[in-house]
Amino acid sequence: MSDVRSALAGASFEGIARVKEAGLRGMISFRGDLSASKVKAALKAVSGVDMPGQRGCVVNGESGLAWMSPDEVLVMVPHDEADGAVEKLNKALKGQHFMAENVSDARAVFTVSGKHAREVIAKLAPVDMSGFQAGEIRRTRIAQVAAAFWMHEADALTVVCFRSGAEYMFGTLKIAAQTGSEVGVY
Amino acid sequence: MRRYSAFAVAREAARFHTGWERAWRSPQPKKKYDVIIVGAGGHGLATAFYLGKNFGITNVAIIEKGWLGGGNTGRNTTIIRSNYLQDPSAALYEKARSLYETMSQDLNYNVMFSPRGVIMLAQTEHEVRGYKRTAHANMLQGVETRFIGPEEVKKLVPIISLEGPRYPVLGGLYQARGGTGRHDAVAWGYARACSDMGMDIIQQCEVTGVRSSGGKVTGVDTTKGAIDCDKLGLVVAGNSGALANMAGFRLPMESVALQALVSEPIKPCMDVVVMANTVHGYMSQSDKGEMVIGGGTDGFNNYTQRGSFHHIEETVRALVETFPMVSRLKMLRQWGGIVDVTGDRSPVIGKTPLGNCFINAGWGTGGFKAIPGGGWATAELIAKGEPGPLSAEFGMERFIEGRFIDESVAAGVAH
Amino acid sequence: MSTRLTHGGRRIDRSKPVTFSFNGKSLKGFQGDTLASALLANDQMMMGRSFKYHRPRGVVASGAEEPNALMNMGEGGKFEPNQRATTTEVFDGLAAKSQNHWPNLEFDIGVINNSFARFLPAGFYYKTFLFPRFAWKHIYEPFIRQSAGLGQAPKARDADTYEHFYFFADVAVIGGGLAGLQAAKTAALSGAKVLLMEQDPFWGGRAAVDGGELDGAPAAEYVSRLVAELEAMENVTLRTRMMGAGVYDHGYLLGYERLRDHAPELAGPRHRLWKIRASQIITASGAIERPLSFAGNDIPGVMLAGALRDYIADYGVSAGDRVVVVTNNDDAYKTAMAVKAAGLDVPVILDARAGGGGAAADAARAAGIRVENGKAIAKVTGGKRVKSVKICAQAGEGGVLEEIACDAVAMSGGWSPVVHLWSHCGGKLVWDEEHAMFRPDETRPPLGATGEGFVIPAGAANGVMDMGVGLADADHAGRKAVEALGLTAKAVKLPEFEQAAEAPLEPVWMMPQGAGPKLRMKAWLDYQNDVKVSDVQLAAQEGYESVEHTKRYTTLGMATDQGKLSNINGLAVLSETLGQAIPETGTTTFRPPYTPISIGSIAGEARGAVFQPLRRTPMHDWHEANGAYFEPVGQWRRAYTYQRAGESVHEAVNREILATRESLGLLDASTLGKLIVKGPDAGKFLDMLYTNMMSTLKPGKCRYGLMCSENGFLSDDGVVVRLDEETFLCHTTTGGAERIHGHMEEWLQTEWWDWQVYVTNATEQWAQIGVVGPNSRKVLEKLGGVDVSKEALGFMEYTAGKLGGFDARIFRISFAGELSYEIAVPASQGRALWDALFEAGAEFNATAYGTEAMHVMRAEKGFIMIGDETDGTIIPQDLGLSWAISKKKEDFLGKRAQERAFMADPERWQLVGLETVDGSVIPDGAYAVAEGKNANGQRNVQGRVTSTYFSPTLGKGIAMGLIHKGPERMGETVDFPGTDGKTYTAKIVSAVFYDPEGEKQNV
Amino acid sequence: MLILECPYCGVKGEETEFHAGGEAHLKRFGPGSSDEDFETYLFMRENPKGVHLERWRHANGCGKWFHAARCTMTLEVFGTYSAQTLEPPKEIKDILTAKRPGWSWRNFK
Repeated sequence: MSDVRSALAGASFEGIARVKEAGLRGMISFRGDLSASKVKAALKAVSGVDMPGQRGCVVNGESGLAWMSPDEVLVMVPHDEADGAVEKLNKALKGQHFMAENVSDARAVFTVSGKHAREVIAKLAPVDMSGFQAGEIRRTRIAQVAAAFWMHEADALTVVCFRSGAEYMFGTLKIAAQTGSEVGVY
Repeated sequence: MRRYSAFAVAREAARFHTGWERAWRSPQPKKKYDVIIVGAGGHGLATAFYLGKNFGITNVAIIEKGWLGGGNTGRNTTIIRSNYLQDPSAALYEKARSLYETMSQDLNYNVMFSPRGVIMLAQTEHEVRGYKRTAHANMLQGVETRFIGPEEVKKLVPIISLEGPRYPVLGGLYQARGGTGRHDAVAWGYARACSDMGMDIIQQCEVTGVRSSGGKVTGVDTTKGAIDCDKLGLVVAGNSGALANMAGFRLPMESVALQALVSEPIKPCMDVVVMANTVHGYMSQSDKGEMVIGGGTDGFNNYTQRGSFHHIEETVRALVETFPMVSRLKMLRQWGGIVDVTGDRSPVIGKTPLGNCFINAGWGTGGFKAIPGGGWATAELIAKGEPGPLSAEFGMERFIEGRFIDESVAAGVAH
Repeated sequence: MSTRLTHGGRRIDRSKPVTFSFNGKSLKGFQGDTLASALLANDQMMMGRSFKYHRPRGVVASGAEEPNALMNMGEGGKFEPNQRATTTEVFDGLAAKSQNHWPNLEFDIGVINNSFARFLPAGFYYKTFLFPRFAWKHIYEPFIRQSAGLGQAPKARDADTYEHFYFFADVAVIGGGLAGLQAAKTAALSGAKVLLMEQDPFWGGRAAVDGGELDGAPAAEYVSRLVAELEAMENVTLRTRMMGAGVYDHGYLLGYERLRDHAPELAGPRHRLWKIRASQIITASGAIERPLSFAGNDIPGVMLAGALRDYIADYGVSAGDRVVVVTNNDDAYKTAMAVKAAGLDVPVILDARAGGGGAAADAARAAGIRVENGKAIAKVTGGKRVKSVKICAQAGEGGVLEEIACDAVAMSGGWSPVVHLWSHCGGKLVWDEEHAMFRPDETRPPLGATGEGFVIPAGAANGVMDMGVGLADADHAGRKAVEALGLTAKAVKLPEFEQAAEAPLEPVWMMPQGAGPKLRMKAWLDYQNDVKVSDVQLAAQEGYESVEHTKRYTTLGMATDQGKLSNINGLAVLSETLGQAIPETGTTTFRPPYTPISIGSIAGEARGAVFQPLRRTPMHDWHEANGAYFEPVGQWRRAYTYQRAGESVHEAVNREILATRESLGLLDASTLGKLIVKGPDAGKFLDMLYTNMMSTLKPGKCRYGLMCSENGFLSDDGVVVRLDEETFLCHTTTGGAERIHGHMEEWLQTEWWDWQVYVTNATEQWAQIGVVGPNSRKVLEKLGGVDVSKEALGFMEYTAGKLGGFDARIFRISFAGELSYEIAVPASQGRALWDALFEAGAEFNATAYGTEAMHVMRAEKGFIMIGDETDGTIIPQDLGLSWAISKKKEDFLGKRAQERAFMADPERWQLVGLETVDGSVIPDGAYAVAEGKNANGQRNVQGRVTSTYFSPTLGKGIAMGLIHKGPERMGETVDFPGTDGKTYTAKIVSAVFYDPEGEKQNV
Repeated sequence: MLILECPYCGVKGEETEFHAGGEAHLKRFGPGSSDEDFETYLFMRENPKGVHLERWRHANGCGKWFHAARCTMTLEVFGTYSAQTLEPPKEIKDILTAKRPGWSWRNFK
């Protein structure tokens, strides 16, 4: 498919931190028995990583797994491989009760980076960012919309929200990152 | 009762106001009364007042665990309007509004009813249709309202922003004879009049039990002893559930916190009351100059009279968007009250499983504006033992029959 | 006169002069000045007018408790009324104007109220203005409103930005005085994560002014050492210019940080509202001095003793050359000494205590100051400035013994702990007889999430007034906090401190004790609201006995200072009048915020474009670029219609309808909810959720379904598609997607948790486009790739495939009554498909249509619309939808409810079509009248219109409505009176106005 | 502003992450039930001053519904527990008994 578009075509902003729309990511919402070995194996096969524990998040480049709830995990793969991955899962788990839905295009992804990145998030999300570490995914709200985020490297966070809210998310992140708004606690 | 007037004030001034008598007596309870009203808030006092005025029943005690008018009557945002959609509500609230018109004179106490006008903003096409429907209903109900366009809204409320980037103002439902009143004065005025009729207002007296036999109430136990009565009226917003438990029945209600706030006082800048329901906030300016601001209720059962701050935040956001200038004002004070909310968010005025026990409750966020009407209807109910036309539809049996009085029409905007 | 001293002023930097203006007059101050100190330095003692009587008022305090010196500050988008001069730092270009007077501060018409003060006692307005009735609204109230109010209303849109910040701490300490610093140190050394906030720009609170020596160093120096220590600690966060605004349940604390008020030229947010969660909160918020109630205690020049010495010590400003000190405690002697030390005169210290003061008094006498015990002020003379004080015996009724000329009076009635933050969340108080003050009752603290206390008072805020003991108390608070966290508190060495012995305070609530009415009418309790001793006594006399009644009747404590100076004095007077002890009277409720906080900071970032989330479909940009007139639908904005140049909204809608009916219309239907329901029990589950039978739906087929709430009312509708044996796709309304998804999860998780069903909200995965009209098939065939012929894809069927290279799901469904398809493609492809359809559809005059055209077309077909035909009180049976209610099913959500008496009532209004006899359009929301009136005098009605439009297809008005026994009354006419005065007579007809046989959609 | 701990994802979040869902442990009455039972099920609500059992959803989080035991007078949260149960588990009852001796809620004690 030629003309595929992410919500904001990679828009970015530079303030006390760098805010950038990260473009399309392959994302699959998987519901099922996360403790079943068959399920673990199938998910590893498509994501290349082991099943994370509660609120765990293992990301390796464009692929990875993020624990979303006791019966839901977010599977990440390159965008154009998402449908294929769903088919693989359907094949591998045929006969089991589970659900694998490609939700790649229902999402918008941002990165917030720089030494004040934590502060930018802490202005919008009711989360203690002082202790927040790589390897954890936090589902919460950012300003007035549901969102999830994790650290993909030191001082750099990946933020995921619904695609329709991309412009709102970008707008609030820009305000939180505005020049002269350093808090100076992280 | 010594009448109040400018002349009386002048006369008293001459002797440094040493001659003013008590506004109401503070008697000890008698052994027995024809009627006991539990709750000396607006509705309780109004009920007692109309029992006396309309039915000549004056052997009445109004029992209050705290101070009269100290509950929601003194905690609300004092809005008075009757532009309701459903017939039963429109009748009740319009009765109340019309009684407010003459209340200062009827009570010889200035309750400062200020018919400055109330506008409910329409900010979606759906709301426009909804309010036009209300305007048509009101016309047939004898309630004076009309749907006005954005230009007229702006003329009435110069500080409003019509072109919010999110919810442009498309018009509004305007009730010119709606407005505000001085909430404390309503309770004090009724109390003074009741006391003057010989009724006993017993403050600092908590009901600890309801005594009954053979399905009838015989009296109440209180922290000031047992008091007998022929009829009992429960009018205790925020505590209805507890009282009902004592009387041995349940109510289709939950108690939640409702919050409000005021800004610092400023010179007059807004003459009408504006309610913006799409964004959940309403605002008026008190005679002292404060912007009086209210919003929605908290989501969970709560008796603390403290709400959660994010509701204040939501309300404030809505008003900053609707009236950008308030952003430069400061919040002086925030507070909360406890309101009883029913299954259809309309009040209950009706009988209870106990033959001679009656209840007035479940006003949710709409209690103050209804005080005289609620009192009028409840007095009729208690005096006759049967609901009159005003309260006929407000009995609890409606929840069994599935006959609701739903003012929140619009199950959710949809296309 | 008040003036700048040649030396002193630890806060000001004399090398950095600043220029500011007051009432247009250009004045000079120094960096570090507050507006109040700078005005005093310029001999501007009078700073405002009171609320009720418009009396001239000067500054009384030096901090947050100031009731009088309130200013209109700034210009345009940065204007703000009621700014406290005592907490406003001066900066170059600051522009302040005094308030509540006309035409000007010096000469004010409103002061006329003052001459009539005697006729305007507490609550006078409840007793007057009763006649004539109309006059209240038209004459009295406007006058009262004009003379009331304080600052001007802002006009321009706020030019500043604001933000929030979520912060989590083990221990939050409010107040950066000595006690707060010490408590923070103790907690931090024991390993707790500590946040310490101070509302002032400076640390140390009163210590630096009143301090003496700690560990042999001046208090100020000790403070800087302490601050340095804390700054060096990893686990400590220090913030100045940040006020603890409110304490809320579960350790929620609001910190109000003023970032730019003192430096408006810098970039960045003006205020930051900290939303803090703290396991333990230490309130080290200090104490506030109480005025004394004597006649004329509000005349400019009468100040709190502590404030007067603050101005000398902190700003090198003297309030007057001759300062009379009047007190009931030893603390005020410090002021006398400070005045003396500044080289100014203290003609007399009036100590109301018969026994007088202790060591402090001796020191004063030794310094050559005249000290009079048992003496009081009978009256202060002067108008806009203190001229003299008349002295009398405190024990007497005010017989004047002597008059002493002076230009300032320093008064002290003792100190009250700042218990506000302790009390916000339910902390209780005890009355401390010895010090005549309410202090926190540590046995009854506010309770947190765990049911344990979470607020600990420290130092003066805990009623511990002397510094040495205060430090120990602060250390104790710090230890208590860390122990509550389960840490072990480390021992901290406290500094050596020499505490001077003080003689006990003697409460003085009225001065002189026997003052008569004349004097009481001139003795102010609440300066800003003009409440006097006589007013409180009148309230008590009239039966307004509860402190809440008195407050509301007199407005005591309801001003912008919320009674910081007046509450204790007021309720003491009330208690005396009622002849009861002060604790019996109790206090009014303390509510947040501690001092007023900007409404802008509460709104935070949520204004303008990001006031609320605005959801956008992949085609939203196109809509904006093509003249869309939007309407909000939930959080979305959908195109209501697309206006072309010169077109009215109405014309645009008609054009879109005709183009669609004649050839080809395109609708952005992406906002429709799309829920995937999968699992062995999916069919059974949907049978419970929908009134229809869904389990029998064959894969590849579509079925229109209705959902009801458990209370029986119609809540949503949409087309359900069975994608495969185990998987359903449920379309919901635009507003319904999240609601219905939540509804499904709720039932699955809380009622039928053993059923094997998973639900995912795939709404935004798919961009969905309605391809509608006689040429819809042609345009899809042009794109190619999928066979959409009648044979291959019949009405209410579904297929998937590569449509013109797009990964498409194709549903052959129709909401407009034409041949039509809905095409869903991944959102990332949505815009491309939209463009491709216009390109391919050009030859068919492909026309984008909006929600209004959709509405009209569905109404022409008699299809209901959730939110129009339904309003939360409607059941499917009302809408002639019984065909969609399965009779075979034993149960579904809403079934039992619909069996209730009122819902099964045959008298319920039923849906029909309505056609005006003259072709006109029935107004929105009109009711059909019936004969007579009901018991409440309301006109009887027999129905109402639910949807009403002009149909361009039929060239006349059409409508749907609910009419009493409607379906049985076909052909009858009913009357709809409009608010426009006209009556619309309409015939009851079938609701299907267009293509009743359904031939057009089934080709 | 409450803090609640979601028993499913272990997050201790502030109230704004959650959605209050009203009275817990409702027994559904469907077709065939009496008018009184049905009315009670839909409208007659526990509204105690003190211990209350209620439902919450971690709406801005893992999306799961759960139960909370809370005091309506002090807002103390005694504990949260699974939504997939017909009555509070023993450990919750024990906490309630320890903290509010003699507590009762509907038919639970």
